Amino acid sequence: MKPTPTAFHSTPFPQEPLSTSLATGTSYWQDAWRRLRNNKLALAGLIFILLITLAAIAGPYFSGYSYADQDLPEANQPPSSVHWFGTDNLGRDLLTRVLYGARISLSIGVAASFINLTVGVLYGGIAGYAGGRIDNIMMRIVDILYGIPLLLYIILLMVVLGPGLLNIFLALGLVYWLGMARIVRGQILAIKKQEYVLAARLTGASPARILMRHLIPNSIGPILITTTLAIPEAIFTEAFLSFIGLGVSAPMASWGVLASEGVVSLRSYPFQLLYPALAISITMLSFNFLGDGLRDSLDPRMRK
Amino acid sequence: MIHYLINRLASMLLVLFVIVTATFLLMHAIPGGPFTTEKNLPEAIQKNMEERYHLNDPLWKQYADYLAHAATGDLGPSFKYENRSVNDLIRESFPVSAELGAIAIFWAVCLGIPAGIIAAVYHNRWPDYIAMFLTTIGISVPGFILAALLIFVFALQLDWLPAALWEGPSSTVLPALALTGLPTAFIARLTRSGMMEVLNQDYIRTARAKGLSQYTILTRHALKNALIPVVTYLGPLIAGILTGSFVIETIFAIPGLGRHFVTSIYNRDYTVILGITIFYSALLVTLNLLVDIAYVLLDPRIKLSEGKDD
Amino acid sequence: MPVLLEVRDLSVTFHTYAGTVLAVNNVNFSINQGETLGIVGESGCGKSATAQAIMGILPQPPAEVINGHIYLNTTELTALSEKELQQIRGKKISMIFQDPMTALNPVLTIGLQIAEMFMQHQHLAHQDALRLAEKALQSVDIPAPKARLEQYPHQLSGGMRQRVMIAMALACQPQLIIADEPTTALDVTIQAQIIDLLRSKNQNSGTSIILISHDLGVIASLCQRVLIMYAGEIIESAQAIDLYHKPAHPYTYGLLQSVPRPDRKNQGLLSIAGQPPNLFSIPSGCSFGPRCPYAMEICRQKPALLPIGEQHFTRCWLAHPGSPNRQKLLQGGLLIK
Amino acid sequence: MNWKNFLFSILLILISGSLLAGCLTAQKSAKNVLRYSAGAEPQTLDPRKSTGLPEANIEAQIFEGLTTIGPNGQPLPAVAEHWTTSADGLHYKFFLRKNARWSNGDPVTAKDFEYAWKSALNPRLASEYAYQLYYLKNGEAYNKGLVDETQVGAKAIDAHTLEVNLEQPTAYFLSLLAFHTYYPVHLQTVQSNDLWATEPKTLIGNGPFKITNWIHNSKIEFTRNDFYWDIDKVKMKGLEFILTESSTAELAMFENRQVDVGENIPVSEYPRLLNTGVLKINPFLGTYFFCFNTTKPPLDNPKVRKALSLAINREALIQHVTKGAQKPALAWVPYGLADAVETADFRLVGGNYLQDNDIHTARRLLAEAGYPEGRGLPPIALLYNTNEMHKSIAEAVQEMWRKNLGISVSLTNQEWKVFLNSRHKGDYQIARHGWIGDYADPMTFIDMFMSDSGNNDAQYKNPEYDRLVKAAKWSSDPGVRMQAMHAAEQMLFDDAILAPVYFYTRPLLIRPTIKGVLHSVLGIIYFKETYIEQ
Repeated sequence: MKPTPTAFHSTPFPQEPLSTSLATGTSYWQDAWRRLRNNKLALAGLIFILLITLAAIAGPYFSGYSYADQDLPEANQPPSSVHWFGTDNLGRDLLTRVLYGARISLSIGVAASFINLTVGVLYGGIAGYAGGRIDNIMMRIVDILYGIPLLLYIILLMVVLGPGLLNIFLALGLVYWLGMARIVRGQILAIKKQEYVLAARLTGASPARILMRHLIPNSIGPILITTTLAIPEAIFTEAFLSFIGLGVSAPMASWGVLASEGVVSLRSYPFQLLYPALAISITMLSFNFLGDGLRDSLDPRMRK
Repeated sequence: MIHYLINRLASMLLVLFVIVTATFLLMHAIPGGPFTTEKNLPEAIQKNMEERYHLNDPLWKQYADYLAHAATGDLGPSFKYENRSVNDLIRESFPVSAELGAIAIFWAVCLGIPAGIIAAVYHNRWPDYIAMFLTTIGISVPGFILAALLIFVFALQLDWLPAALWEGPSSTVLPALALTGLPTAFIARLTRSGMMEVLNQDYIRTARAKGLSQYTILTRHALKNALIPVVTYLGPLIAGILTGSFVIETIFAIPGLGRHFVTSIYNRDYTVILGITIFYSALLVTLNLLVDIAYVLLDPRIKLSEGKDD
Repeated sequence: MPVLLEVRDLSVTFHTYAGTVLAVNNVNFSINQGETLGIVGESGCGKSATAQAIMGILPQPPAEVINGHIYLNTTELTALSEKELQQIRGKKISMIFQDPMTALNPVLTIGLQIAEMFMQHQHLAHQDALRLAEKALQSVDIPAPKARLEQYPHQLSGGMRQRVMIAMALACQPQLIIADEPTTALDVTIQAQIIDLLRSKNQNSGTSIILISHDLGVIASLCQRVLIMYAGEIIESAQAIDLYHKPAHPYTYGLLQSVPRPDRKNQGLLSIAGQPPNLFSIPSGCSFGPRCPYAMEICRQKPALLPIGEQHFTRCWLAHPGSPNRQKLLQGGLLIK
Repeated sequence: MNWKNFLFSILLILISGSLLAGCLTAQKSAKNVLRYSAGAEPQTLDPRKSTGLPEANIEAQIFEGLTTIGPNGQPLPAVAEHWTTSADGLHYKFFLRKNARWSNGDPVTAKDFEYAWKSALNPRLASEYAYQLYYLKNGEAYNKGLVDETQVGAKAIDAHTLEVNLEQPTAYFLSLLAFHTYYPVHLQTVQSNDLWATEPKTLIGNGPFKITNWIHNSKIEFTRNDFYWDIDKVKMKGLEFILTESSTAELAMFENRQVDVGENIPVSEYPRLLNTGVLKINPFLGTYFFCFNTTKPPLDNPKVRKALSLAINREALIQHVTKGAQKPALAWVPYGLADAVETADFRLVGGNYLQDNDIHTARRLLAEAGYPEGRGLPPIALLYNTNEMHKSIAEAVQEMWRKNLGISVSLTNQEWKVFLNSRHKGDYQIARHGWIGDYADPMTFIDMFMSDSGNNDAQYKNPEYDRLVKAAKWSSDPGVRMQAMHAAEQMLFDDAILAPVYFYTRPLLIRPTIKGVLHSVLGIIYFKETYIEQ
């Protein structure tokens, strides 16, 4: 090709329109959301959690039964077109009970993760960052709370407070952050000596800021894993609390209670275990996949 | 370090003391005593029994007597199990729980860490999905349901293994499996998360540039860094799992410490409650100390005994 | 001098959430035995990706070598398996990274990290490898090398760490060292020491060096030949001396202008106007066009790499035989006003 | 050295090894040894001190009293070959068989009985069940430390004759003698060794079996006691009692052939097990009921209480919820107790005091009490201790009250001892309750609601009732006693202090080939004459 002489005329070179996606400078959250969307398992988990939440809120109004309606002659019926999940030992519609149970169990899951993410993360974060004597004292308090038998607290709480959902939250709040505190503290001990923390400290950032902006975000992996794993634990602790008498009063039943009732009749009526257990397991899988997805998308180090 | 250890040991004793005191108060605060029974006892008998077990002493005296005894290592006689000492009870049942727990932890570590590594190396590809799916099942299906299903399949349907009891190696398989699900999942996920962070670090690129094999890179350069959260978790986990799980021990009729502990609370068997609490707490604080020491071994940058450099 | 390494038609893409990026675009170059070659460019221009492609340590995914061949002597590296590449890395080609803090493993001792090289490539036992590691530390002028073996990276200063990196890179007497911004994280006096160290290794043992930097000053102090990269392409390649005296590409000129020089105190620092190119939307013509003060009509078409002197090429229409400015370039480059 | 392969192979060996070992060593019942799932770990095997049913079941194999309980609940001679009774019913003389031996070969003497009873009453032993011996003359006084042991009404006249004096005539004394608190103990051993009951070696008994091994919280192994006087009737070579509280474990072990006999299984499995013929339902002397706290409004109103009691559909409850072939309880004292005429049943003579599911009357009573259709009724809470069965019953009854009376009752559950505490202290409105007879006489039920009874959880105070019960207690004339007790029972229902639900039964999970298991109406299981049909 032989260029024409005019081709060499000087000319302002028009800036080509930049593609919008990066040019506008996507925020941290937009970026995280984009990564999350690309993680199919995490997305599936999120969708399932939204669906089950929706079902828990609206479902009982459409099932046509109440969680307490009994029909003794119809007890222990296997799933059918009338009772999709079958009936329990008092002839109550299992689907309705599972949907109601979702309300309790999901709120307990949310409460447990909230406690973990606030009390546990902050406590562990402060202990790990402060180090030395403060760390020692704070972690010994954790040891003490670990050491005192949980069952004793719970019986006492039950006697003092009686049954009720709020009291479960209280019982969880007392001890449910201990594991998280230990894990966060361990992480922070490990990362606080790294350069970027020292740098932040040299620029005069306050300890609170260093903790919130540098240390905790860099511990996001273990934090999210501990949280997602704390949810099922809390849901089953609730079943145990119900056993002691601190839980929700019968005939209302959580997933944990439904499952522990179902497990007893596993051989004769396996469906009575199957549905609550499936509900729990799929929800837990969803939380875990979502947790993994969040972990991957929120971790500042995973961004390139 | 020596100074730090001495400090820690002193604070461990303090922790134990606080735990014992709190447990003592709690256990006397809750309704019902060791001799609360469905059929109310005649007063004379109630009196005789209280006298025999010194329950009619003022609370502070009972507490002081207990501490004095416990300090000598004698955890006292059980209130419920006639003529049996708490020391005996722990001596008999702890080895059972510990054996079962050790098997479960061994499996959890052997399965969880490799699964976590594989998942991290093949991040967001099929091996990752499969490893995470399998280990997540371990946590999504709670122990008591898992136990029931295992019994149903392996004991009742296939008739390969005993459904319960603690009689020989075959009886350890199902309870250990039921017990190992949760820690396996936890360890796998923490390992995966830690590995993924570490594998993005510059020093891993350096290691690759050095021509090291994938295996050396993973085991020597990555794993140690990735294990801090796992180790943190292992401390309380080991203490908890070695001292036994009430649920699993009950379902499988295993004569372990976990069953004793919960039963003792239901029975209000005061000395047993306190004795096992002391035992468990001592184990826990010791393991937590080991965890903190392990931090230093894993990561030389961590200092525990600091305080002046801040 | 025989050719040591040859890179032919190398193209590398990165797959990201936002789309695919062409990070290295059809790059060709070679380096002879004993030669020192500099690669210069702004961050994101593809110089590090090129280096990592040579080492075969590009993170795959997201990176992908979509085209090209790399030869070391007669071996085609791009055709080797991972296992075979491991025999090359560290042994025949070594790499030094920018940040000696993060590039060294914080939880392993210095000794082990160096000894690993001998264990891996010479199959030595741990103790023997440690003895060699001590020598390696000595050879990069680290005082008290024996004591260092037991230390961890965080116990060393930045300069010391980089010396450790160099000791590690040199351990197996490689034919080629790729130093990717080895001095960027260090202060100036240490920079000079590190460059001196590299130079002495080049001169004493004939090791070829590819020095990657955004800093023309550092390049000038070590390299015989220089490649300038922009938006994934080589836009100019020349003997160092030619490049400094007769820059033939407006971008190179801009870079030279932005180097602080004592003789131009009063003029202040000049910088290149505009932003580095967005790799998602590289202009269809000359990639530097939008920022170029010399832009012409023809720059909307892709320029080829044109010869402008002995071993001197530039990817600019100004150097085209039809360009009115070609003579000026041949005489003194863009430095002539 | 390749760590990867090494670890992997260890793992493989471990998993496959333990699975394989499992297939080979899964233990099944050994030949002619019967495995019985015996409930919780016994708290003590000293018959003088033990209280629970699991303990009683173990002791029933290794000890034997003066009498034993026959298949129909009647007392039969055991260590006592025969006996004489004085006309006033206060004095007994027991003649022990000469061939009764301890498991170490020593003869069982009257002295062993005397010692056992007196030491059980000794305040320093602090036996929880000492009150079971309060029937003996000065038994209570000695236990309270008021008199010395020589005053207690039991005396060995010679090695084989025991003289017994009672505080008051006790018609059911002979069946009491089969109870474990009245078992003998081996005097020399017990006197010299406080820990005798904790070790199989020193745990010397006089029953058909002896303990050879006791793995705490796991199992107790027995073999035949060759010195037992009636050894010819003992067919099993040995027994193994498996100690577990878990009903699911028990069932799984039964179905996996790890145990042969059990009693504690999930109710939901009853229909299936009844169908396959491995579940038998035996009568059990107990009443399941809801106890009203007669001091707490609105339950201080007998009409409200009665309405609640009438509005329970017991038939439906038994058919669909409890499923254990229980009999609906429309009175207080269960079936299976003799009336004045030995062949007549106290319950059949007394008849029913209620009609099941009498909604019509219930509604009327509620309206009369001032709460028509349940309107204006203060809130009522039903308290139960945590247990699947109690919960289901409570839920079902709650629903019946809601449907039949329009009353909404809330449910509260509590951990066992907290629950006992609340119930004993009267800190409840309606509480789930169950009462199991200690001995085979209606009195074991009737005296519970005396004003000063420690078990009067209903807080019931009725002097007339107390008078009737005392009259029955002080009389040795069966006619007088029974009449007084019928009248007292009538009074309980006039005042409606409780809502009986059903009379207990006791399930027995047993392989069809196993015969000769005696399951007494008091719930105690005897394997003495058990054998396995080939």
